[in-house]
This record gives sequence, structure tokens and C-alpha cells, in this order.
Amino acid sequence: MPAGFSALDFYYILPELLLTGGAMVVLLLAVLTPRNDNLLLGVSLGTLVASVLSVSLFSGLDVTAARGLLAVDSFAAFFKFIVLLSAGLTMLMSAPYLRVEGLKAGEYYFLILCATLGMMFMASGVDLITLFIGLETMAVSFYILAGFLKPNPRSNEAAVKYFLLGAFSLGVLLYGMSLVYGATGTTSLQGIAVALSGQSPSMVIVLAVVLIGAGMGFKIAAVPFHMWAPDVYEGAPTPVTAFLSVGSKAASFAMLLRIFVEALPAVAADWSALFWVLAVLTMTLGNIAALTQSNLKRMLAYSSIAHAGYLLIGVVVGTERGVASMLVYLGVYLFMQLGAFAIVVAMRRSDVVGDELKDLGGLFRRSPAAAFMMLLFMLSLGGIPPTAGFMGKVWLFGAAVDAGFVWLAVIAVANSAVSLYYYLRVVVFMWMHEDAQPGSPLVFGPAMTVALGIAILGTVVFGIYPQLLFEQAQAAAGTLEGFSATVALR
Amino acid sequence: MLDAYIPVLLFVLVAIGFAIFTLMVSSLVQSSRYNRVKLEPYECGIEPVTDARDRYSVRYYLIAMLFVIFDVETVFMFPWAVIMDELALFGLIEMLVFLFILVLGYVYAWRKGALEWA
Amino acid sequence: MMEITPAHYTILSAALFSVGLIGVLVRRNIIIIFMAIELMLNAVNINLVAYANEVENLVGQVFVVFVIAVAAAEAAVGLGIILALFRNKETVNIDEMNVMRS
Amino acid sequence: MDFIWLIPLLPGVGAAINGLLGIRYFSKVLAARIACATMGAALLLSLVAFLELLGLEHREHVVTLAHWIPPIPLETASGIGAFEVPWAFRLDPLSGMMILIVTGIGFLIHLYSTAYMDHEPRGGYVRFFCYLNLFCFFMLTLVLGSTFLVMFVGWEGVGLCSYLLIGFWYHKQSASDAGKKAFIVNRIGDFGFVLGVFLVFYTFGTVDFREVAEAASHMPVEVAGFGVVSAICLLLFVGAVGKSAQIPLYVWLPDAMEGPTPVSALIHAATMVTAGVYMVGRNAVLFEHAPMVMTVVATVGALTALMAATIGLVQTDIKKVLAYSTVSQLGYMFLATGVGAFAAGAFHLMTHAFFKALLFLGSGSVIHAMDEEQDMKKMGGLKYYMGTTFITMFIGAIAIAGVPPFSGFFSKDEILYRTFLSNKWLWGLAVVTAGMTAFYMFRLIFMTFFGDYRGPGWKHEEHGGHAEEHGHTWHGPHESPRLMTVPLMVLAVGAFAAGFVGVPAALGGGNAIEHFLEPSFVATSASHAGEAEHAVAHLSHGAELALMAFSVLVGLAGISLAYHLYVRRRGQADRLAANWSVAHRVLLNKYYVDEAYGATAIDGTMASARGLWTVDRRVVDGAVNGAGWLTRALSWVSHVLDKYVVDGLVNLVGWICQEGSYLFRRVQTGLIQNYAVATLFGVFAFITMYLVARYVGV
Repeated sequence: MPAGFSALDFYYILPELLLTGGAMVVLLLAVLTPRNDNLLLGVSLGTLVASVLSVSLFSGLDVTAARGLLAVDSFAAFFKFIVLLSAGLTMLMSAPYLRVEGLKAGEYYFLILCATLGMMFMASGVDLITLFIGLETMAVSFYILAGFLKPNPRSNEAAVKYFLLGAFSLGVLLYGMSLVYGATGTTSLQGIAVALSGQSPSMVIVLAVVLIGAGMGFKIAAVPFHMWAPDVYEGAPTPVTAFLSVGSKAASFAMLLRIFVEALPAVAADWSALFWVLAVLTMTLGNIAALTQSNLKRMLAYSSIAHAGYLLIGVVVGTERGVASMLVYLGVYLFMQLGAFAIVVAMRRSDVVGDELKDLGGLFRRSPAAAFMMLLFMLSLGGIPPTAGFMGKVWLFGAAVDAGFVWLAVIAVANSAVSLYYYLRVVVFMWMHEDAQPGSPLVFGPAMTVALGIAILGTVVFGIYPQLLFEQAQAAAGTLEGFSATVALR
Repeated sequence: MLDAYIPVLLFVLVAIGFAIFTLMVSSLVQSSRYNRVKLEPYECGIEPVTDARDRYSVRYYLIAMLFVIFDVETVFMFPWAVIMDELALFGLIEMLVFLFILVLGYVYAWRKGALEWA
Repeated sequence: MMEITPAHYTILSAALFSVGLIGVLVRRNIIIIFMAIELMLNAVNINLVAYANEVENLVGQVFVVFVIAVAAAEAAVGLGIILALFRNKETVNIDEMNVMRS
Repeated sequence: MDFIWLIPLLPGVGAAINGLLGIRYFSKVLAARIACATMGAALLLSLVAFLELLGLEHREHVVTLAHWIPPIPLETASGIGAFEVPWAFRLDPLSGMMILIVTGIGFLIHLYSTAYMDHEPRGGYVRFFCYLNLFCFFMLTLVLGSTFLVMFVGWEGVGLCSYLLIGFWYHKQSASDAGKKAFIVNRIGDFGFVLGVFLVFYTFGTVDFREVAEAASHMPVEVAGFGVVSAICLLLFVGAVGKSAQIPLYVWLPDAMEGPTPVSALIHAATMVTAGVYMVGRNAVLFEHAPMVMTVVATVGALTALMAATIGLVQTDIKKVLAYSTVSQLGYMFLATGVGAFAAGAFHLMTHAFFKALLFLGSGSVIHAMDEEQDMKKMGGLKYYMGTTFITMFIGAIAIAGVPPFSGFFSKDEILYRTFLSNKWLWGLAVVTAGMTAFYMFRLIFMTFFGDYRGPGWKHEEHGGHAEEHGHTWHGPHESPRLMTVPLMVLAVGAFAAGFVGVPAALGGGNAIEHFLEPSFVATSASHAGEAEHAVAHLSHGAELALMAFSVLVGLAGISLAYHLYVRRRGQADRLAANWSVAHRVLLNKYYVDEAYGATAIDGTMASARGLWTVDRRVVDGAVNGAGWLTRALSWVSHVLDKYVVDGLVNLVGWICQEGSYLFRRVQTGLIQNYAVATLFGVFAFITMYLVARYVGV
């Protein structure tokens, strides 16, 4: 075995290895056995569970593996839990959807597993190359998933848009990375931080910061790099949209934090300002654009843009508390967003597309359970106590105030006041509007029930008793290096 | 160092100059009377029946995609080949795993019928 | 007697990157737009190789290898997507991709 | 009494059951039973809790259910504080009184609704009770909450419920518009409230009411300057203004009358709209440390009271009259709190809850009897058809008019007295308002119940059940079913007797309620502040009695004026024809009054000319007409204000957001390359930003 490698390295990437193996098995099953969706779903979920367990093997660990290409720390673990959980929920809610749309389950689950794999590398990579590969693994899988409804022109269009703009932003991102490499002579985040510490940041680095910021801003759909999001979210299959808006966002935030907090603390002042502007733009435009949307998926797309804006507050703050609050918010966001999308998926029946706002008309009378769950998710997204969303906001805005970004907090509060309008608009449709053309009744199959159950549980429990989440997040944020420099510079 | 290129530069200039010169001369001497036959694309041979731009079968693209992928994967083999002896057995196993994954993809493509024509 | 310094490579790659950029912005044929994007990626590769040469380590070249591989994967996927689109729309003109808007 | 957390929970359970199962499976009766049963249980619990509270000597009991927000280190004025919020409920005199009001009146209104909503289809019927229970759940949470945040849970919750209930008849465009309006306005208020809570925590490092009060009581009273406490109070007051419909955010309440009448009675008269008053009283200590804000509160209260009263004078929609009267009475409460008479404010809150709920339910009964007719011009003489409703509503009217010994008299008079002590001008406004209140209330009574019937005709029952063949036929005004009249009677008793808990010393009473509520308004550490506050300049009992008499006279004057205008001149001409001079006077009155009527609505100046002309023509009638004209002119002006200024501002907010939204939508062209351009634009913008920052050095 060559120098620097050891069997331990393979032990450390056990979760990723399991995921890869599972993905390959699913792919082979898809072509070698007669179609059997439940089997495929079972295998995929089993893979995820195994991966989760193996991640929890490394709890409390804080080491770098494979010659400093990967970090195995609580930060990575937290994000791995988030992406794995969101992948699981997505698969659960996909099962009925695939049946209705008549899609090939094998490739679908395979691609979701691949995307998850990429996200996990984004969460744990501490080297530009690793991060880049993880990003692309995720992105390419999503390009295909977005266009998975082959006969549907909207889906095609979504795929093309996501693909072209994604590749474009990848070019921008890579150019920034190459500049960083040129300026520091290394791609390891720690190396970059060391190389940059001390000297006053050169213009090249600033350029690189902007380019990388733009590339990442595209992935997290931050204004003005957000414009792909609404179209892609609307056109892609609904479960994919859900996964895109939660998993991909979370992983991209992980990568963003790794790069900026760990590698570029020397220019913290610069990127902090950059993200301040991005955050304000993103939350404001996201919320205001959502006000007049008539398509539910599109509305949720804009709302997720706005939430990216809130999350950016954590990056701006840049302190350990800021990051911790971000993680909390992501953990909460996972449940409420996926829950809302699960309802939208359930609205899709053999005879109804059900992603228009008016399709919710009088839902309360047709399916009170669905209506109440949607109400809960909407309240949570709007940040009304005692739901989890409120917790996330309190913690996040508190961090902002704490670090002296009072105005940011005020803007954020004003924004969430605005956002309530369109969230409650959904409620109004469900309660106070004429019945939409009913179509076949909503049925919640076992898989969907489990998914919704988990989402509700998370939204309620973390609203009433968020302690657990907070502790985990703080532990995770603690293992992210480079805060000292960040704080020093402020 | 650049002066080494001066002859090349001269050669290029002469070539271009000659081309332009001949064109001008011929345009001076040529007669400019046209008729239908002259204007046809082929003055002899079979009459063209359809548009020359024809749509290819989608299979070409499929094959092209597969080729691109499997072709580019070799790029990972060159570095390995260079220091093969250094990496020794470990490297060999790694490469075999890598190839195995590729083969899986190949099997998938095969089973999907991406390789048959029509 | 003039020396080719990394600056030259940087300028070259910047120029190539810009060409790609302009291509993305002005061309109408999706395939060609994608080729323009590939140009951008290759500009990145030039950068990486040049810097690898300058800072005397091979990381840059490794990076390039991965970029190439990824670019190939993207090319394949992109081609597939564009084919699926062409089957439905009978066009690869990008101006006709605005079913979803506002 | 650690069970008080059950009090909010029970209605919540009822709502959950009805909401999840009821819509699908329950019959009307079952759903109604569940709703009423949960409310009844809550009422019993509250009574027990209240009695136990009377037993406690320090008059306070806090129950902490569980931890909610774990300690979050947050920067405060005094270093890092731990932002920790438990699920805690506080029972003290104030909240004790409130839970009695909410559960008691809530229960009655549940009973009433079972009959009132009877001709809703089953689904809507169950839905209605689901909302009603849910509302009570949130309202009780709001009242019992021991910290700002628990209160905020209820605060937002009641907002949601009122939103849902205003738009209950969603097929009416006006209804959903009203809901939207209420929503936007309340957002403005909540924004202020949230900021206020932030500032509270930043200043005191806690959001527990008691601890905040303690901390505040040690701070200097910001007599001259506008310090942080003043800022907090102002922000909180913005919230209160939104919730309690004060100038300039009161516009939503009249529209809210689109909701079913029981809802108007419970939410938009008795309980939710008083939440603002309650919140201000809850933070009495804070406000006492911000005299400037107190002045603001008092002024806003007084102005709102006057303005709303003037508007009420000309409304002919029976519910609109009551709505504006509610706004006006809320103004009274804020006036009381503004002059530091928190107890008086709370006292009036209670009495008002009784008689206003009574009046609303009565109007509901009338509307029911008149087959959904709300225009008083089309009523009249109803006392012959519906005696119970008439008597009960009459009691309510007397109570609100402030005629002793009805409840309204004591509470209102306490407010007037305390206002007189602190500010003569505001007292003047308040007295004028009192007169107008009496006037329009009795105008309502007279137009509705007296005179002769002006409503549409109906087919009498000579030939049997023929009517039934085409569904619901109306058989003319009729007394409402027992289930509706019984609550009316109960409330009437309350409206009569509720005042006796606060008989002022001048009338030989002990003003029991004031002493009872006192602990809620002072910081325990400085509980002797109670006496200090009592040490404010007292008038001699003689003077106090004089004031009392005066206000009573004003009230009576208003009543007699109404009587003059709406009874005497109507339908008695033939009996008075014998005495021609009297008949002449009646005719003249009719003439001039109607002139003034029409003219003011159309053209103020012409009317004023006529008014003056009349004054020198006949002093008595002139006075009458002048009064009539003046009030109407005022109301006309305030109408215009209401319509174009306040409304305009509210709509502007919505408009801006909407337009902005459309703007961004236009940017989203769907063309990939425009998106790429946007990305590039972003990059260049940021690079420029840095270049500027670097080389210009911004």
C-alpha cells in the first residue's frame, strides 16, 4: 500500500462504500430481474439505513482520511445524516409517484443513491478536488432526474435548463478554484488557509472568492444566481424537486461552509460582505416573488429560495454560533419542506396533476388529514410558534443579533412577516375556496404514510423540544476549523 | 527565441500573397458568361434527389455517448500505468475495482439494448 | 528573446473562457452552447496545468484529469437530455425553451 | 391548581376531534355536543381555578409544563443572557378574570351557535365549531401565557382563527376580502410586537412577564426622555393597536362583521380584540415607566373612541353600528390604561364583554328573525314579535349607555373619573363620546324595535304547510329558539350585575375589583406602589359625585335625543293631531331633521347654513338639529378619513408587494441565456463592489 494510505482510510469511507455498493446492486437488479418496485425500494432504503449506521460509527471522531482528502468529523456526520434522511424520505414519497407516472424505479433509485453519494462527499471533502467530484456526482444525477419524465416537455425543459446553467456555473466555479490553486499552490483547504494567512488578500483571491461564491450561489439558488430554480422545480418530477430543494441545498451549504470558513478565513471580511448582500437580496426577492405564484411547486421553489436567504445569515455571521444555527435551521427545514412536498406528491393522482394552488381548493373538506398536515407545514415554514420553523428562526436570527448584524435580523423578521402571507394563502385555498374538481380521492399508501409521519414528527417534536437538535448542531459546528481567524478579522 | 519563427512568417505571407495574386489575375482574364448547365452543382453524374443534410439514426448518438464515456475513463489509467510498479498490488486491485465498476455500466448498457441496431 | 510566463497562460485561458462565455450567451443551438461551455472548462484546464507547472506540484494535473472525466460524463448526459428534448419538441433552438416562466 | 394548563387544552382537544374526525363522520349534534362539552369543562375548571386563586394570599400561581426553548446564549444590554423560554402558564387576578370571561362567554356563544348556525350544511357546521374551539384554545393560551413568547403563540393563533372565521362564508367575495384586510393589518401590528419582544429581551435578558416587571420597576421612570423602555412600550403598543383595532389600524374590524354573528360577538367584541388591552395591562409596570407612551396610548384611545362613535351615528347596518361601538369602547379601555387606570380598563373590558356580546347576540337574533336582513331601515316594531330579544338588548343598551346601576355605568364612570384627574381635555372627549354612545345605541334600539314594522311582507299561514313545498319559506319575524334566547338572558343578567364588583367609594362601595386586580399591575418588590398610585390627587366625594351625575346626564341626554328623533316624531302624529301646536312642532322637527340628514351627507356647507338658520328659528329644535348636524358632519369627515387615508395606507403596503412580485415575475423570462446573463451580472456587480471598496475605500 503506498505511503499515506492505510486500511483505516477504507474504514473511514465505509458509508460511501456501502452507498456505492448498494447503488450498483440496485442498478443490476433493475436490468437483471423482472421489474419489482418494492424490492428495489427495499434495497435502496436498506442501503441508506446501513449507511446511516456506519456514519454513526464515527460519532465524536475528528480526523482527516485519505491523505487529507476527506474529513471524518461531526460536521460531516451531521450533514450526512441530513442528506441520508432526506434521500430516504424522498424515496418513500416517490414510491406512489413512480407508480402513477409509470416510471422505471430502478434507474430512479439508483440516481437518487448516486446523488446522495455525491452529497456525502461534499459534506466530508476537505480538498477542492474531492468537493468538486462530489458536487458533480450530485449534479449529473440531478440533471437526469430532472428530466426523468421523458415524454413530458416541461420535464425535458427543466432538465435542459438545469443542465446548461449547471454546467455554466460549474465553469465559473472551477475557474475560481483554479485561481485559488494558482495563488496558493494547493487544493487542500487547510493548505489554502495556511498559505493565505498573514498576507493581505490579493485581487486574484478576491476574484476567486467572487467566482466561487457565484458557483456556490447557483447551487443554493441565491439571488441573482437563482433563476434556474423556479423553472426546474416546476418542471422536475415532484419528489425530485423535494430532494433538490433539501438535499442538494444542504450539501451545497456544507461545501460552501467548508470552502469559505475553513479555507478562506483570511478574506472573511470580504466574503462576509458578499454574503450579507446575497442574503438580503435572496430572502427579499424570494419572498416577494412567491407572493403572486399560482403554481404550488413554483411557490415552494421561491419559498425555498427565501429560506436559502435566511440560511445565508448563518454564513454571514460566520461564528460558531452562526454555523450551529444554520445547521439547526437546515435540520428543521428538512422536515417541513419535505413534508410540504409530500403533500404535493400525494395530490398527484392518476387523473389529477394537482400542483396548481387551486387544486388545493376545499381540500379540507375532501381530506382533513392532508389539509391539517399542510397547515402544520405551512405554519412551520412561516415560522409560527410552536412549530420547528419558529425554533430555527429564533436561533438563526438570535445568532445574527448576537454577532451584531441587527439590521440583517430586522430585515429577516420583516421578510418572514411577508412570507406568512403566501403560506397562509395556501391555507386559505384549502379551507375557504370552492372545491377543485375532485378527481380520485387522496390515498396515503404505507410508504407515503411513513414519510409524512416522520415529517410531522420532526416538525412538531423539534418545535416543542428542540434541545436534541441544538446539541447535535453545536457539536457539529464545533468541529469546523477556521473560526478563530474569522472572528479575529471582524 | 521568436526570431526562429521568421521564416515561417515569410512563408505564410508568400502563400497568402500568391493566392490573392492568382485570384485577382484569373478574375481579370476569365469570361463571365453563365448558362443553366454551368450553374448546376454537378455538371455530370447522377442528379441529386434529396437534401444532402439527412438526419442520422439516434443509435449513432447512443454509441457516441457510450464511446465518449468509456474512452475518457482511460485517462485514469495513464497515471496508474506510469507508476504501476510503485503502487504494486494495491494499485492493481484499485484499478481492477475501477474497471469492474465500468464493466457494470457496460452490462447495464448492454442489457438495456443500447448496443443493438434498430 | 521572450519568455512564456504563467501570465501568458492566464491571459490565454481568460481569453478562451471569455470566448466560451460569449458563445453561451449568443448562440441559439443548444449543442453549440454546450460546446461553448466545454471551452470554458478547457480554459480552466489550461489554468490548472500552467499553475501546476509553476508551483511545481502535480495536484493541478490531477485536477485536470478529473475535470476532463467529469466533462465527458456531462457531455454524455447532456447529449441524452438533448435527445429526449428533441424527440418531444423537434428542435434544439434554445429560444423555444420557455414553456415555464415568470 | 396545577391543572390550569388543561383549561386551554380542552377546547384544543375538541377542535382536534372535530377537525380530524368530525368533518367526515360526525353529525351536527355530535360535533356541537363535543364543542360545547369541552368549553363547559374548561369553564368549570376556570371557576375552580379562580376560587383557588382567591384563596392564595400573594394572588399568583405559575405552572411550568416543560422546557420549550433551551437556553440560547444571546447578547443583551447586560452582557450575554440565556434566552430560555418554558411552557409556563400564569394565573393571577388579571388572567383569572380573563379566563372566566373567555370560557364563560365562549361557552354561552357555543350554545347560541348550535341554534344560530343550524341551517349551515353539516360540513360547514362542524367546521365552524372546529374553528370556534380552536380560537378558544389560542385565546386561553394567550391569556394564561406566562411569557411573551407563549403569549405570542396565542396571539398568532387567534389571528389565524379570526382570519378563518371572517372568511367563513368564503363564497362571498366581500368576506374573503375582509379576511385579507384583517390579515394584512394584523401583520403590521405583529411586526411591532415581535420587535418589541426582541427589545424586551435585549434590555432585560428575559421574556417572563413577572421578571420583566421586576427589572423594569428598578429602572428610572423616563419622565422627560424617550428611553429604551419607551421604545419597547411603543412597539408593543403598535401590536396592541393592530389587534385591538385602534387608530390607524382599526379599519379591519368593521369589515370583520362579514363573519357569522356569534363570531363577531366572541372574537370581535368580547375577547380577541381586547387582547391588546390585556397585553398593555399585563405590562403595566413597563408602561408606567414610559409616561410619554402612556400619553400616546391615552390620546389614541380617546381619539379612536370619539371617531368610531361619530361613525357609528350614521350606520344603518345593525352590525356595523355595533362594530364601531366596539372600536369606540376599546378606545375607552386604552384611554383608561393610558391614564394609568389599568384596573379601570380591565374592569371596563369585563363589563363590555358582557353587554357587547349580549348586543351582538341580540342583533344576531334579530337578523335571524328578519331572515338575514341587517338594514335597520327595514326593521322596526320588532318588540311585538320578539320580546325576549328586545328586553335583553334593551338592558344591554342601557348598560353601554352608562345608566346606573347597570354595569356599564360603573366601569365607564371609573374611567371618566380617572381621566378627569389626569387630563381635562381627554375627559371632555370621553364625555362627548359617552353622549354619542348613548345616542346611537338607542337609535339602534328604537329603529329596530320601536315604531311600526318597515320590513318586507310575508305570506301568513292560513293554508297550512303549503309553504314547505319550496324549502325554506320565511314566516315573518319570530322569536328565536330557546337555545339562542337563554344565552341572551344569562348575558343580560351579567350586563346588569357585572358592575357591582366595582362600586366606587363615592357610592359607598369598596371598588372591590380594583383592589383585586391591583397585584397584577405592580411589581411584587414594589407592591406598596399600589398605595403610592392610590395617593394620586383624589377629588372630594362630592366632586366625584358631581362628575358622575354629569356623565349620567350626558348619557340620558343622548338617549332622549335618540328618542326625540326616532320615536316621538314617528307614527304618533294622528294621536297628537288634536293638539295642533304639538303636531306642528313634530312636523317641523321632521322637516328640519330630514333636511339636515340629507344635506350633510351631500353638502356640508348647505347643511351648516340650514343648521344656523334653524338655531335662530327655534332654539330647541335648532339645538336638536345642530347637534344632529354636527355629529353627522363629524362622522362624515371621519368616514372620508377612514375610507381614503387609513384604508389607502393599508392597501398601499399590499400593493407595493404585489407590484414588486409582478416585476420579478417579468424578469423570469424562461430563457436560459437571460438567466446566464443574470448570473454574469451578479459576478460583475460583486467584483465592482470589491474594486470600489478597495480603491475608493468605502
